[in-house]
Amino acid sequence: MRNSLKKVYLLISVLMVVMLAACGEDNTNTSNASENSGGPVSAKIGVISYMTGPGAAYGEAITNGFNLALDEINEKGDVKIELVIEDSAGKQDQAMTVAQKLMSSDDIVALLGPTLSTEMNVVGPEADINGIPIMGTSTTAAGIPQIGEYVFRNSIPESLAIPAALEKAVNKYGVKKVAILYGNDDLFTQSGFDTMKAEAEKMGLEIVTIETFQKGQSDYNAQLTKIKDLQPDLILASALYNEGAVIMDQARKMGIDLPFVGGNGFNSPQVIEIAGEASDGLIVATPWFGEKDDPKVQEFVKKYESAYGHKPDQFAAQAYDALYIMAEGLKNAGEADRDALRDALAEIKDLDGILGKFSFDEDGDVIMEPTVLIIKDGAFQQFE
Amino acid sequence: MLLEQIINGITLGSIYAIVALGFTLVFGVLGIINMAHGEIFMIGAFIGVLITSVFGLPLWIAFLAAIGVTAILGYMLERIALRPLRGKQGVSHLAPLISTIGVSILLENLSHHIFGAGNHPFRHSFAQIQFQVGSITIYLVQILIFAISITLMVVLSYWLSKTKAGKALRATAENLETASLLGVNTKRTITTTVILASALGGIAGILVGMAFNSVNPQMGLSMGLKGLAIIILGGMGNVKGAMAGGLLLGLTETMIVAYGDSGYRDAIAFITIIFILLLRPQGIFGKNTAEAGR
Amino acid sequence: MLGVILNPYHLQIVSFILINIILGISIYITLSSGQLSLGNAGFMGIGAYTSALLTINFDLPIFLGIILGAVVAGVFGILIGIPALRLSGVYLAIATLGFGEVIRVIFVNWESITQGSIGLSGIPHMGRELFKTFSLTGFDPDMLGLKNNQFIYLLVVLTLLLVNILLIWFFIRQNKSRVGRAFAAIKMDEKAAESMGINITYYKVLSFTQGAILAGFAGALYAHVMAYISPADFAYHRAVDILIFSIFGGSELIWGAIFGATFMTILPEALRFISDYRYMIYGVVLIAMMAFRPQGIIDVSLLNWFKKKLKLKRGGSLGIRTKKYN
Amino acid sequence: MVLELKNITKNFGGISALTDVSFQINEGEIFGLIGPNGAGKTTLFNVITNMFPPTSGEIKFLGDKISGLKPHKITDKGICRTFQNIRLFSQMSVLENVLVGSHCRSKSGVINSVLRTKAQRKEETNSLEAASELLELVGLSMFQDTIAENLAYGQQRRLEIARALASNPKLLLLDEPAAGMNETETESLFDLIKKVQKRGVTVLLIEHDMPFVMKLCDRITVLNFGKKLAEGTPAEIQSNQEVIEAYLGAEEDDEIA
Repeated sequence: MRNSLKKVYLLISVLMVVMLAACGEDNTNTSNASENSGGPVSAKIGVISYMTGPGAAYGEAITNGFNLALDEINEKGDVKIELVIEDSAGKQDQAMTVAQKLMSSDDIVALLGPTLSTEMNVVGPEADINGIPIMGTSTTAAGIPQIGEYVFRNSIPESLAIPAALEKAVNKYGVKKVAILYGNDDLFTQSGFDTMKAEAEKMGLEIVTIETFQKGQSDYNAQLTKIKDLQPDLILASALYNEGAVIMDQARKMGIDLPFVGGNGFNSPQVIEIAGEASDGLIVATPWFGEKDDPKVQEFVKKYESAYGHKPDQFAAQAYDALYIMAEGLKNAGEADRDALRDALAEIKDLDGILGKFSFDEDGDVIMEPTVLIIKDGAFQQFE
Repeated sequence: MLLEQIINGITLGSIYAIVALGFTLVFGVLGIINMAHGEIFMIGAFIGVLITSVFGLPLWIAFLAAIGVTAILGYMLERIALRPLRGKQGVSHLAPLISTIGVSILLENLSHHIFGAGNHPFRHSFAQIQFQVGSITIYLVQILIFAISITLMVVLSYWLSKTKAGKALRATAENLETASLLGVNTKRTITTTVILASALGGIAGILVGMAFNSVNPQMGLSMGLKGLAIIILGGMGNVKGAMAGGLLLGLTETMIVAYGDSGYRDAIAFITIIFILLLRPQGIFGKNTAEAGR
Repeated sequence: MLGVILNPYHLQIVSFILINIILGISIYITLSSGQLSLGNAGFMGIGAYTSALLTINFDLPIFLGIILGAVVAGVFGILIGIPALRLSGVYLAIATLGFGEVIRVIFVNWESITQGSIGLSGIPHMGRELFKTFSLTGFDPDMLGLKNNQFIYLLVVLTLLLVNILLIWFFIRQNKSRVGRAFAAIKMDEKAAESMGINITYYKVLSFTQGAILAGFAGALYAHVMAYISPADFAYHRAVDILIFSIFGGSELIWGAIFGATFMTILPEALRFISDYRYMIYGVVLIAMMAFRPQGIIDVSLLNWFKKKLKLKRGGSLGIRTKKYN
Repeated sequence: MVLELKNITKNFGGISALTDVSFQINEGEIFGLIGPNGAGKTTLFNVITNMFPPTSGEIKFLGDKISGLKPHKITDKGICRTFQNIRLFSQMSVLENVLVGSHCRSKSGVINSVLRTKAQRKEETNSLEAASELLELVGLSMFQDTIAENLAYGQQRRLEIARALASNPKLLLLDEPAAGMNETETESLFDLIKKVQKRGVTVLLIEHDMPFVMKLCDRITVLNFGKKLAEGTPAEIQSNQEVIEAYLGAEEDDEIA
């Protein structure tokens, strides 16, 4: 019985070969060059990044961070890493396509990226089912590491950042009433909003109103007028910095001088660039603070600036740390094997990086204490 | 709050109206829906940013430059995307629609490349001038926007009905062949129309930049779709209808936010499109003709 | 050997091509009766969400979910198609564009059901489910020298290929029949068609609904291939993508839509280095096509030229009817 | 009696295109409708086929009231027309045009068409045979695969007649079938219409070519300014003083149009 079934499958397979011969092309490298015992572990890691299109700036910062870390790690020589970088253009289907391309290559032991949480939602389950560790360095939406046991991230989720910022702001200003404003047609801001709302409710704050806006909108006056009229003590804004900066500008023009608390997407030096003085009073929590009095951080900033001509942002810093985490995992695993690497990654505890001490929790999510910052006099400063 | 929201609504509505005037002009004369109008508007806004923020030149130069550049774009649009299709055998009436969609995609992505995806601030001291009336802050820009939109409407109506060029335009709108038989230079008239409409888009762009301090490549799409909704609301090719429709949509959107759910703000325009087209194809202000909507 | 040839990356692209072909046909079939619908992204979304929600919440088998997704999209097609009869040309295009956007806004705002812009994740994956079924029979892809993900994507591609062949067969036969002639007659001259006894109401709604069903069907397939959908997947840009398939490939013949979808899916992959300019190229393509070849790359005369060549090769014994030109 | 028009009036806005027009057409007749330009002849065709519903009045076809029926239903009942400014399906082949004409005489839908059921195949064969026969009749057999718009003008007019005949009408409406034809073409058209009459089809035609009309028609109605001016045999019409005046009067200001 079993035997005849096998014959049938064989027949089918031959038919398939004929049918699909046209679209097939050999680029899977089956030789296991990576497993040379003795010397340091050497491995290939695939990177999926958002490098063309409207969010290309994110992908650029991320790959810069990787490349900087790569040189240092290979110089140190504990492990040898090679990066294979692919562009996803910020689109789910393209992220999926390049993920397939990378995963089907046997000597790639792990994936870094993709950039957006929407992309991770598609790529994550696929990586998990194929048993290849994948680590997001910028995916902050809820539920990412819960996709599967092969899915990790080192970017701090909104569920860590927002409560930290909100708590400090509430304590400092004695906030009782808050208004929430968020972009409801974007995964990033929507997910930030969910955290904000839950957190505000948990802290017993009165939410006077919840307002939304959409991509491409330039007029926020209607929402802001409504908020102004309801007289909250604080505005929680889950917005990307592009829209967020404009919102702050229009709010200040209207005479709203309340502090704003934003999520990860709002946290960018660009806010100051776009909104100028109006950005004063924005409070965000971030794992990354470039002014930190830590030789490691300052060295990274200096190196990054000399290599790329501008200061690193959190995306570059997170990517930089992520590759170090991968290197540590590879070193501990002792071989370039996907399963061994996964197990080694899950074990990582208190690894020192430029973002601080780093550990994974049981889901593969990050455990870390973020720094809370406020914009004052046109610059980010530590918020006390 | 109501008063403040009404001011917000009128400001937004006035901008919508100017955008819609451009749409309605092209439709009225050519019977074409210019899907690229929103993007021409966006380019106008970027020119404003470039002149004032980057080069630090005065506002009136920005206005002139925006009008100039968008007018040139309008000319190119007519030459490249519209004229080749006119009078060609076997070209469906959908061709200009598709071709202008092409222009809109091209312009949006081109400005992505040139200016980047981010928001560009429109910083100008003129935008800061404000008056305090009781608890309400009114910006000079808001008054200016309203005044400009009304002026443009009046001037356009007058120009269309009283001047020779305007009459030529209307004759062309009635019937291309007859107009050219009667000695109207239809080619020139059509080009003038597209240029004029594009320049209107440029003016609207710079006003949005001033009023909302936000200019980005994506703004054209949403504004274009709104403009479309307005001319359908106000009756295709109807100048006063475009004005009224613009103000109506601006006020409705603001009121939806003020007293309803801001999540459905954008849907208003699209629901309007569907309902008006299905129930009253000639628009709320349009005349009832047998062929309306056909 | 099979394991070397079947690269999941290529299989993935092929499966996108196959889904896009269905989308291309969906706009072609509506156009074949002279109606331009820009709302097919909306119908696609309806199909995708219907099937995804049914399979997630009620554990419906995938194939049933996909069929119901297409059916629900079809019902919306009728609901929109009937009143839309009063509109023609650009008015119809705009109304359907508005419809697509309204659908998207509803997906964004109806959070209790659709999760808003967070999107629906954990949609059963067509390939993985099929794989499970195969595993039950005691089959191991290793027997063919395949890895699991290769086999999963192979199953997806084969399923989609089968579906595509069936659909193309269906519409080619329909086109060559009384129904197809009625569509074509309406497209060329609505008044004359009516005078020849064609019930234009019925046939216009029929072709509009067929387009909606196909778009919904493609959407449902998309949901089960990606295993994740969000409202942004069904926005204006998707509508433009679908339009390009048909306009570029050729809107007169079903082969045009098929060629357009295939070409326009492979192009950005083949030219990854210019993917930054992808949409700019799309824009230029639309303008240039309208100006120089409004009927698209593949048209009747090109097809006939091919057929003639083929006929010559085979000694002209095939009874293919060619159209003469005077 | 095939067609009966009772007090047909049609207003466009405030302008009256047809006022109180009544006449009857008997079975097997060739009935002419003449009148100066703008007299409302084509409007009357549009009213009969209900492209424009009449403002008032009643139309009976074979004793049944047909006003208010959709145009395609009227074709189904057995009235089919041609157009003054030829409206062929220009991108279709000649044969396909005639096949479209037989649409309402066949009924296979999507399912039957796709599955090519026995009934559908039989229907297709019948339609094809009928179409070939009609092309034979109008003399276009050798052009059956030609794209319609590539036909010569006179051929296009004849194709329109074949297309209309494919719907198996009892009443055929011809709108200026001889317009733009040369003498030989007009002659063969004359024979064609006579043949059509022999098939038992009643013909109502609009025509400006007076000798043609007078020779061909059994009876004639004259319209002027939307009103019926006269009715009778060709001989009666030719000697009718009112008709002569109307034509002479119209001739002058009609020159440009």
